[in-house]
Amino acid sequence: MLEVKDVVKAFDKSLVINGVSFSIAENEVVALLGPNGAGKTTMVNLISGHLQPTSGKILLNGEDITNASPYQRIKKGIARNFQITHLFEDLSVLDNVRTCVLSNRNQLGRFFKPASGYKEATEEARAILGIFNLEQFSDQPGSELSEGDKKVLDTAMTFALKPDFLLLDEPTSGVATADKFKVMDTIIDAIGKRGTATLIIEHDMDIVSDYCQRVLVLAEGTILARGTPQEVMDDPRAQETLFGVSE
Amino acid sequence: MTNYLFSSRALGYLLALIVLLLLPQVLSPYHLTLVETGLSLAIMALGLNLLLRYAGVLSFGHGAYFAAGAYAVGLLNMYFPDNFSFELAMLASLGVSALVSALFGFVCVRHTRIFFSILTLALAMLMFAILEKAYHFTGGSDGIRIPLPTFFGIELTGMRRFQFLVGPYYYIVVGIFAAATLVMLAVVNSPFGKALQATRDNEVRAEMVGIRVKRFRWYAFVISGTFCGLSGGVWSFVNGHITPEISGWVFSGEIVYMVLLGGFMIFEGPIVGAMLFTYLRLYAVAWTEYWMLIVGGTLVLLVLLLPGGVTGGIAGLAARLRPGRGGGRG
Amino acid sequence: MLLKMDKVDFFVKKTQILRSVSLEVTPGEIVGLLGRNGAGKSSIMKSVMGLYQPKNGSITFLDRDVTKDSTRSRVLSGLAYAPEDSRVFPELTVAENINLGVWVSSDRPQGADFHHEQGFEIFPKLQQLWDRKGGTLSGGEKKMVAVTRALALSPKLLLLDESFEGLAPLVVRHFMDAMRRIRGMGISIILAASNLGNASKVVDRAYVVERGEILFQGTPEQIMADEKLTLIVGR
Amino acid sequence: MGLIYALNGLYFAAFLFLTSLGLSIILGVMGILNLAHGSLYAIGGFVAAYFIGMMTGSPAVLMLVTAAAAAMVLAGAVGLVMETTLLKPMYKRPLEYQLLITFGILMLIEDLIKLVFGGESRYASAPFDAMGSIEITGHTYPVYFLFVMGITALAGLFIWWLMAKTKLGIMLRAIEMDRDMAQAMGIPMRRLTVVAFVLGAALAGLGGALVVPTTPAVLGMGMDVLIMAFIVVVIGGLGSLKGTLVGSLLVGLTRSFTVAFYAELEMPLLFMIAVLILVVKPEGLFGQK
Amino acid sequence: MAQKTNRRQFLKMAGAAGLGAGAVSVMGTKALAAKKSIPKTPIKVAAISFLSGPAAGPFGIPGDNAYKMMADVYNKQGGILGRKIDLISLDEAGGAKTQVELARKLILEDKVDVILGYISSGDCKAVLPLSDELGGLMLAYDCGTHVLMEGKKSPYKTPKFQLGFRTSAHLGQDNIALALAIKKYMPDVKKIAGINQDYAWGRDSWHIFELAIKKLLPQVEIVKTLWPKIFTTDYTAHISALQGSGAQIIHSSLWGGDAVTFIKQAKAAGLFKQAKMAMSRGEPYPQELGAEFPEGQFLCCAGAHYFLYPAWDKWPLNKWFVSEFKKRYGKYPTYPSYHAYQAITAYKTAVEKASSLVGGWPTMEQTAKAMGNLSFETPSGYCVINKDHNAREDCLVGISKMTKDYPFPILDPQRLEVFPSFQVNAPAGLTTEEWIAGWKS
Repeated sequence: MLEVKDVVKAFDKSLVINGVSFSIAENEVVALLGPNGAGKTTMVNLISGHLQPTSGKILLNGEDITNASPYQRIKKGIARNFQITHLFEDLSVLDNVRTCVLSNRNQLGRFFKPASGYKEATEEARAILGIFNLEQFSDQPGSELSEGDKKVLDTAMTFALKPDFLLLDEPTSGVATADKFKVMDTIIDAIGKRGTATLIIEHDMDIVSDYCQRVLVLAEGTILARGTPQEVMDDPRAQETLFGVSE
Repeated sequence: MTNYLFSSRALGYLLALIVLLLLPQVLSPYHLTLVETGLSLAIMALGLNLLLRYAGVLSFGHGAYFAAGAYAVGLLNMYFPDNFSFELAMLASLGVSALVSALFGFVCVRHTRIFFSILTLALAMLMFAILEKAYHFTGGSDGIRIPLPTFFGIELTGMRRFQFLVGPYYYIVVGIFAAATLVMLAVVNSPFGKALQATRDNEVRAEMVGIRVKRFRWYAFVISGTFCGLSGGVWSFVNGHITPEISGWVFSGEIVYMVLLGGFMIFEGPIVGAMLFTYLRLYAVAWTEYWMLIVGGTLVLLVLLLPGGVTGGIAGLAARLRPGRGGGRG
Repeated sequence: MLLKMDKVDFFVKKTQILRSVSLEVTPGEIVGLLGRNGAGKSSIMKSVMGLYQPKNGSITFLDRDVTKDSTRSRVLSGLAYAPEDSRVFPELTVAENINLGVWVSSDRPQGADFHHEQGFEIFPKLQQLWDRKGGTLSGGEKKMVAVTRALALSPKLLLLDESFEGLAPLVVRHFMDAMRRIRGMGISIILAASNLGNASKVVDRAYVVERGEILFQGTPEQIMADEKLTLIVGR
Repeated sequence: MGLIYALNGLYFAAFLFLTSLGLSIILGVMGILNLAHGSLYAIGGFVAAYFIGMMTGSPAVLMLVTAAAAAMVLAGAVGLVMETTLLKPMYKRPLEYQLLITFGILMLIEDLIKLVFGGESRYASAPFDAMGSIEITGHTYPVYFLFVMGITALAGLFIWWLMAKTKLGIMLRAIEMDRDMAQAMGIPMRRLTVVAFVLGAALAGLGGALVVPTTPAVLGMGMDVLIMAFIVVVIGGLGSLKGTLVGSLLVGLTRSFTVAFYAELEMPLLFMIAVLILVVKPEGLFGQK
Repeated sequence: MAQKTNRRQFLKMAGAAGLGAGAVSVMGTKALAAKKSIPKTPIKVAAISFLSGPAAGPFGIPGDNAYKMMADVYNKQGGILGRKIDLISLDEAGGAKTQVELARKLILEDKVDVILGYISSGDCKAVLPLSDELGGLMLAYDCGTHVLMEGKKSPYKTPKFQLGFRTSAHLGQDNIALALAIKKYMPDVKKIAGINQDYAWGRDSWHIFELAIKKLLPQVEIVKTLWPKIFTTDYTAHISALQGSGAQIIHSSLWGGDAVTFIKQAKAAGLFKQAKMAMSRGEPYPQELGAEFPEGQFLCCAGAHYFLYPAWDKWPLNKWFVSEFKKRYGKYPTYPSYHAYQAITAYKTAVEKASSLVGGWPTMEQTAKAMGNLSFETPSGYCVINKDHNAREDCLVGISKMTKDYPFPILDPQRLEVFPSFQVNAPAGLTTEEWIAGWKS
């Protein structure tokens, strides 16, 4: 589904990403781990198109999207969220999702019929809210949800773009510890229903080991280790990078 | 939704329209002209609010597009007096203001916050300078007289201007106003309107869900400017004479004043504001030479004490009286 | 007790950032605040400084409730803060940046008692940088200025946010020395860090923060002994 | 003649610099575009005209110093009242409220001036006349213009010294650069904000005071100056002192030479420069985003 | 004591003037007049001038002051046909937009008997058509645009407005009179420049002056035309440009603060060493500038409105007006004050004339009819309102000269040029431009 081939990214003279390759298949949930400053955010921006790689290629469904703009990539099926929730806070929960559905259907530039008049889009949006257990909040403004529900809505919006590839940046950051599994259950369930290829940036090993099939460990711009969560946890090099002393 | 047309808002609108249509039976012709002025300015206030409330940017130079619409009518009359029909005049004001706002807007929407406000203000001043400077072409500061037009071939020669204003033209203004309000209501509730609000709420996210933020803001700017142009065109007949002052920054500031006076958080707020401002301003000038103390003082008090404007204040009051239910949403 | 935070909740709009955070600092202590990026360390520090207004809970400094005090009055009573990104004023020289602290603290009843020499003692390199504009400094140099600028406020408690982050190992050692010297001047420190590694060498005690909650408090050794905690803050 | 054109341009630049300096400081430190700035300038003009009128017969410099001092004190006092009562609640409010309240204050001050001073124009040209003219390369040139340029240079130097060298100025610049950090440092924000506003208002007053010997104080005199000051600040960069200086010189010299060689373009050219700069570099020549 | 006598004299005279105006058939209508009753309620007169903004000081307030003074004087005299004048002073603020709304309110809601007003040409153009539209009597008192009452092409239909009048002459006469004066005193002039504000007033003034001077003195070369923005405070650049042009005469329609500022700065820069000003409405400024005002400049008076003309011994009404005004307001009246006098007196005279014809209180239309061809005395001589509803006046151009009697230069009594109205005003039905074009130079 998504393929990253020998991607290098340099800022001025410093190499932030230094020859990274990986691929993620349909229905796969992969975690990207790494200490602060390892280049995770840069990697995400390279995939979403907010940065252009210095060299290397990025393919989606076999198509080269290395030089596509973020907008084109969205239209081709890459969706992402952010570590900090970004909602349309003054719009209703339904409108948050419906806007994304309409965007996916290329119907956002329509001026006259009310958004509620787009029956199919509305039904689709309601269905997505159903999948994410948010239907009871449909008419509330986004700002009035709890943190956990906001995170879920955030993911639901990304999901509504019907992506082939989903980038989730810390989907549970800011969620109370007690709620994090509930939030992840909802998200992973929903993803499972569509079979989207997913890359999750995460540091919470509980989440990684419970929800991700594979793990990539990024350190100083290269992939240091890869494998199942258990394999990576047992890899001493990965252990040192992730949990060890940096001196 | 199916009940969209039968919602309480639709009922309210129907009621308001009936009241407007019955006003000539109860109101003196003079007040009718003021209502007419208020209604035509309300179209502009709605236009400004599309940017302020729904796109989240403040234009301090919307007089430029109002003037574009009004001057389209004026110049049409000046240079093609034989073809001076109302329908052509309206088309001209829509077209010219759309063109001007598309041009100015293209520059403005690349910026937000104070930069946006300053840029719009500077462009309005440029428009003013052009209208006044191009004396040979626009009549300069003396402005242009707007006579009665023909209506789809009907000549109005037998009619005194004032009879026309408080007679047929009143209904035309109400009609155009009602149509404009409905169009704007449709726009803010349309997918485009929602997308616009999405860009206001969170520009980063909006881009991430595939909204072209600048392009959408530009569309909004053009719609907004065209509403102002329509307003200017309709108003030019009410006033009968246009001068470059309507593109100056003071008038542009007054538009913002209207919108805030009515309350910009509620869709209908700007309409109320335009109406109230028309009365406030005129009665202050007619009452005392120190009218600026009244108009300015009202503004200061409004900003300090009633930031939600009149409709916001009423909604807040209503919400307090009915605990447990939120106020209306825009 | 120097500082006591009691059950502090903090919200941004309706999003809860801090959840019932309580912590204490006694005189002469270096206390660690450990947790991942975004765990809430900076929010705790900003709440202590009065830059964030807690919704519930109280903050007591020198046995006085300062929960409602302005940042300025907290600074004058002995709190100082060096933020994560240093925030050195780019158009001011190093001298001016540091003097800001001296000038502010001269508004205290007892006046300012910081001398530039004290700064040079802690960071000798400052002498060379003295007339450079803040904007031209490297990251590490900025951190030095930020710490010294906070010290110039003659504080009793210094809040240092991520003072080690992004520093070369040699410089980190230098900063650790500096911290010990600052403690020697009778100033307590709260040190926020995203991993225990370097911090463990200077802190007496640490709090582990995650998702805006305090998970644990204890000595670095106790934290290292707990596998779950080391997963969060490293070893 | 070229020298004279340049001098004219410099004089206009001095006038612009003086009247936009305060606007620029307030915009920089507070982030508020003060639409009432021109009204503070008008207060300065009327007060100075009043004092000069009272002191008929005194030496020119004494008149000017008294008038300028009185104008600065009064404009500053009005600024003080305005800031502490009306603007203080606005800092946390959205842009539209900030702009509109200064718009409201502008109208209030306009009418207050009329209430206090009456609507008649006030002439105060005694100092201008007393200073006479000198010959420069065969052309007569009024000494008063040179005097204004001198005072403006002094005022500019003073503000530069204040901002660059004094405790007060460095703190103000710290606020301008990074409001949050300045607050975290315990810098007395409230007090300094008031000081900056009063300083800006007093500078507006000084501008008004220095202009009345050349042109009468009339109602509404502030509106036009506001537009000119606005153009300068926009060109130079929001809140940048260097930008204000460069903007003033650019506008002053451009205008002088346009009038000499292609008079029809005098005003449109200035607007065009402003718009062009805004389009290309919306933060102005020296502004920071 | 002396003032009292003056007033008594004046009252007698004003009465005589009223009689004179209505003398057509006083005897015949007297019986009729007695039958129809005249209401006792006061007459509502709205006086609109700039009371805020930069035009308030030079025009609005002197005009408004004269309105107040005359309303007071007429009221003490018994009002108009026994009805007191209830004067409502209003601000000509907010541009044509607000003024149109305000005029509608005054006519339709407040039902004022007459509107005397407007300084700005734009406001006049916008508002005067409302007179016929709404059926309200309107007397434009000061605005100068020559096209207000003229049609686009000659011959045009007169009057343009049945109920709309202008009670002072338009800018055409100022600029034509200036050209005539220049022809008389400097027939050999070669180079003329113009400095006029960059809006309709300045453009129109220059337009007429240029037409007239080229017709009268074909050898003249226009060496520079400058268009400073209105309310400019610094004219140094313009002054240098004028010096560089070598102009001998500089035409200007600058007014108010702009005129004062320009003269002051030009004098200090030595402009008057090489050139003379020809100011189309320069009359008020010697008084404003005092002894600093340069001598030898051509000043036109927007008619023959000057506090020393007609001479007091020959025209006591001017003496009375000037002294009364000076007593009340501490200044000599300037032309806007004379214009205000003309407006309120035109109304009074027309009402009295109409009443004497039809009896009782005349209707608006009857008053308008009476005003359509009215001649009455003013402090400046005779004012005639023509069938095009536009006033005609003689026009005075003087040359400034310092004397020992006043602290400011006056118009040299030896060189007062008064051009009779037929020489400086186009006849009704002919546009000013076409009229000038038809001169045999």
